[in-house]
Amino acid sequence: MMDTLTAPSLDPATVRADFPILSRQVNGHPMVYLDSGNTSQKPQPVLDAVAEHYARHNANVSRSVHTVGTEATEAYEGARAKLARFIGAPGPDQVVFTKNSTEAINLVAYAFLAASVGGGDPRFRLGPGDQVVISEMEHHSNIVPWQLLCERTGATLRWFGITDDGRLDLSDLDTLVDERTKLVSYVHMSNILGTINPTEPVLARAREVGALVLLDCSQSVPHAPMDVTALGADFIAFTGHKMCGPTGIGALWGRGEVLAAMPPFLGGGSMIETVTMEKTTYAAPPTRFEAGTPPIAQAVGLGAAVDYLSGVDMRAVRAHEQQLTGYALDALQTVPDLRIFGPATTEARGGIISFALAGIHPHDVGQVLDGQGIEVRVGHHCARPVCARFGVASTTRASFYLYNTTAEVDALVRGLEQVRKVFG
Amino acid sequence: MMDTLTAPSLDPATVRADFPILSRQVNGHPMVYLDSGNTSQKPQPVLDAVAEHYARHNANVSRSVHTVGTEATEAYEGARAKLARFIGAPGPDQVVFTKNSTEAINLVAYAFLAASVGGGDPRFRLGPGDQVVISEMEHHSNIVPWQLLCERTGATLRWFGITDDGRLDLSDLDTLVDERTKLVSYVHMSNILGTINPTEPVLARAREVGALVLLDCSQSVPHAPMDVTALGADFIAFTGHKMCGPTGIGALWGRGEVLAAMPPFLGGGSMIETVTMEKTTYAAPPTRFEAGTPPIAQAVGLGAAVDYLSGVDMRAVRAHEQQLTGYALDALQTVPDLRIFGPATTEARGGIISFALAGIHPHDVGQVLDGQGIEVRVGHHCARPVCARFGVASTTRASFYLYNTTAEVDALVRGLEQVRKVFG
Amino acid sequence: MQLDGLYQEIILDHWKHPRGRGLREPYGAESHQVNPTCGDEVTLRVALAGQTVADISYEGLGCSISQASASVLHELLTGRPLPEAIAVHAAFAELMGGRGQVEPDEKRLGDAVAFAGVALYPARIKCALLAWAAFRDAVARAGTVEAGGT
Amino acid sequence: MQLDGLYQEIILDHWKHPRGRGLREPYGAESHQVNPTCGDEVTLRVALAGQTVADISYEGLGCSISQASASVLHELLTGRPLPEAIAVHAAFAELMGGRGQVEPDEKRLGDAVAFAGVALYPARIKCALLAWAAFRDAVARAGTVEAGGT
Ligand SMILES: Cc1ncc(COP(=O)(O)O)c(C=O)c1O
Ligand SMILES: Cc1ncc(COP(=O)(O)O)c(C=O)c1O
Repeated sequence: MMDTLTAPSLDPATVRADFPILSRQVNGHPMVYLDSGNTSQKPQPVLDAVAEHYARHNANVSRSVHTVGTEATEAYEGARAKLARFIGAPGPDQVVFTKNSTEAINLVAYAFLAASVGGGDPRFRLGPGDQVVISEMEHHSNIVPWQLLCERTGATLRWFGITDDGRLDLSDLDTLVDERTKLVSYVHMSNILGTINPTEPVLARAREVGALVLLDCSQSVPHAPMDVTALGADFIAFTGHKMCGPTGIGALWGRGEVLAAMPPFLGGGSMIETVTMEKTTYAAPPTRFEAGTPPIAQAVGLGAAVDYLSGVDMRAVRAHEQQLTGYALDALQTVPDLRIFGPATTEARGGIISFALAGIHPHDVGQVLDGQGIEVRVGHHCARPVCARFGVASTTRASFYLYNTTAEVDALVRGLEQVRKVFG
Repeated sequence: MMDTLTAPSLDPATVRADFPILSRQVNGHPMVYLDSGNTSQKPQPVLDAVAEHYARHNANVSRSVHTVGTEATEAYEGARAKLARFIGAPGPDQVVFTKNSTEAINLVAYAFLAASVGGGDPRFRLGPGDQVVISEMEHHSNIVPWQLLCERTGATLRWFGITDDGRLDLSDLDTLVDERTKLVSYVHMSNILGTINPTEPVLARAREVGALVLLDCSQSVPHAPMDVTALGADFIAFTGHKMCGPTGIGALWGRGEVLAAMPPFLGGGSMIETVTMEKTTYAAPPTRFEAGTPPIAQAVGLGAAVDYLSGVDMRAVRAHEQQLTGYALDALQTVPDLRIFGPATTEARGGIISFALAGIHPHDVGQVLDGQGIEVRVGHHCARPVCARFGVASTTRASFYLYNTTAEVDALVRGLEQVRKVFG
Repeated sequence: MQLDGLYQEIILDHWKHPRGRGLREPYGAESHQVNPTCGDEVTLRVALAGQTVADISYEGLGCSISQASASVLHELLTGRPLPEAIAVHAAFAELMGGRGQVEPDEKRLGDAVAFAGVALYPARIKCALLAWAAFRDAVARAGTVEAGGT
Repeated sequence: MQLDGLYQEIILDHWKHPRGRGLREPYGAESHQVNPTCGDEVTLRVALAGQTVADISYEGLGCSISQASASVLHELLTGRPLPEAIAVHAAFAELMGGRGQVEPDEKRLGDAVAFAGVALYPARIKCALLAWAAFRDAVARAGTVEAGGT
């Protein structure tokens, strides 16, 4: 993604001071939070922005001429503009606020369903013989919507496999993505293997056959600079709570022309142009896809989060995590009987490391680590097919963010020794 | 709904002290917030609960064995249990968290679409000849989902009319709701007329013909005691931000057996039982309908909101608003050329009053009131068919909540005199 | 009351006494615009005589700002050469979008300068622009019609 | 480490030396249970001889708690009269749901008392209950099978 040598740097100690939760104790130990791939912690400026919004400017948006309503609307739309800049979108109208990544992906899936049932833009029409291509490396949120869509339209779901070293297997790209493919939807960075996937060859092939491309950027947007214009996909989905923002908010970015071609998803207040009992006409994007009262305070909080991240500098975030990941990969290899799933080096790899300790179940690993204040995630990480691919039911996963330190990696390694003692 | 004489009471001065925003100024005047029908203000305990959650217990839910994750999960599920108690649900599993009322209604609409396209429970299967019945009094969020559903399935949308005095016209109940009717979905309390609609006759007729019933309780749950068990509907939808809770959260309550019969809506993390690339099986409700990371901190905030409201006592809230509405109906009738839309008395009527000042556009009314710090909503209030029914494009609307006072009603009346001066 | 910047005398005057109101024949193209948040609407017709705006006629429902704005639009642009009228539209749109930071071009905008204050009320900008958006749309359609399009 | 309440010696012992593991014939009914959050699974068979639990055999993937719990279940309920076994199940489920507030019935629960600490770890309760849920389900199915159902 970029050269760590020229990257700006960050001081984790300074960063940590901004996150109130990081000073808490867990089971009598200072908390070592290594679960940011699941959800990130929130810095004080985000908490302040949310509290300040409710305490000073709370009103509904886009509906009122009054002062408080205008303030709320400007705050909400201001957050959209910030987010658009953060991901390099040409304009704020290409950013649709959703409740999370999952809704963002489903929004696109339901556009396909609606166009298929109701007769919309041909790019979104699916029927028997048509194909949707995903990968074996997906989070459930980028599997289930397409399974449901294919069941409901008669289209076929196909997928890229995973290589033994945890990379996307693109060897059958040209046969998998063919003229019958309407959409390719896959993960930009794996939430279980840490793999950062290539985009150019897939995008090139998709263009060739006229398929749309969605990238699930839930794990990439929070951790590295993003420029959707340079990227060249049709959609990206991401989620606020993994990028220092509040829960309850996510986003779909879509190319303007593609969003404009999509039928509405949720029907209701605000997404309309005019309503009669007989017939409704719809607003232009992004409003068309934001029915009802949106997550207003959450958008404001997410705006503060991207301000915070930009202040730190996303290049520094990426460089810091890359260093930490390298450090952790080395350190974990000193633990006996430990197997890492996914790429063994930091190349095209983010700060997520899944592993197994031979003979000890991840639940037990996680529990004993928690006893030492170390918070890791255990389970299938909502990516069960990846576990199946590597022949396990679940893994233990440490994931890093801008506030993590090498000392915390050391604590993890020490913690794993303890695990081996208990279950030895 | 109940007898105001025996009701407990509340002291608005005490209540107001709990809402930080109520001490702000607007355009040099103390703010008079009369737009709670649009969104309510939030008391300090709700702000504190949200901030405390992020600062101490933030983690993802249902996915972690670690301490912080367990705390977050207990907080989230605890909020569900509180909400269930607040509406008299037999158990927490009947409460599905959504992002707002609009999503709650769409969730049901998409259950119908999925069952119709994919072949689900016959109660949810719609095709040509089948009917969905709504009313002319609906918020767009209870119109557009059904228009979309009917367009996509070939079913027919029909609706109850409105009488001249702003009541639901149930005179054609028996012909409108017939054997072809699969669903009746209508508003419990109108967000523009203030009308509280009867439920018994509609429920009785729906039972007779085997139709399901959804009540849009977005305006009733926040303002009066609710007991879904006594009510007898199949679904109710409501929204957190109108009941002292955060934005970004709402809920669908559904009868257990009915929810269990519904196919999934959004696909993704958490709503699954087991996932393979070929096939997914789904969790039981409510999890089945909560894909992806839910609005965790918002649920916690909503839990604090219902604690707050219960502390005040919902009977007191209802009684207070009923008194205030009576006072306001009288006071507004002293303003020359003012026409009230909706019931003229407090009988079966909530604290929402829409009106027109002859010859002066609501935008101008609202703007001049705002100049005096009085925040009312102007426009069609996302209920354009109601405006059309009464021959106007928009109205001015004052709506009350537990923190409003008769002095604020007086300010409104004085403000309207000023409006008449400017545009006289 | 701090609304003097918004409700200028000249705006209230156009609101009370709209100029050129009503839909007239003949016309080159018509546009209908709606403000989705309040339901206000305007129908506006443009009659071109060669490269000159021969008439702007309109009908609509709306607040004082949107009504006065249509009236001012009529008065200001009727009889003008089309390129000039389009330039005035551009200047007005710029003023409305300028959040009070744009110095109004009095010579070009005439009475429309009175709307400068609206730029400070984001919720009302759409009101002021409604008729102007209809004008721009109608002109575009008239062009298409003349060029033999639909 | 404050996990002594959770990882009792007796649990670790059952985990290391599972009793009665493996799927055996004949059996009356089988149940397969999955923990959706971690993917852990158990397949459990119940063989009834009249009103007696003749055998409980099982196979599964899971953590020490879920494995030990299946082993304890086997040891505790095999050979018991069915009503008694069902009562033990009920007592165990109550203990697990009791958030540490339920006094375990040692006489009824035997080695299963070692799981009392699990009730304080909400995320692990499902682990402890997995095999027990399978047992309850298999017994219900066996009943249906015997009654001539599907
Ligand atoms: C009657 C009614 N139904 C539905 C809604 C939609 O609620 P939300 O915008 O929170 O989805 C509202 C409020 O906007 C309402 O008043
Ligand atoms: C790769 C990936 N996709 C999608 C998601 C879903 O995000 P959310 O739960 O916020 O919808 C996640 C995280 O849970 C993820 O890691």
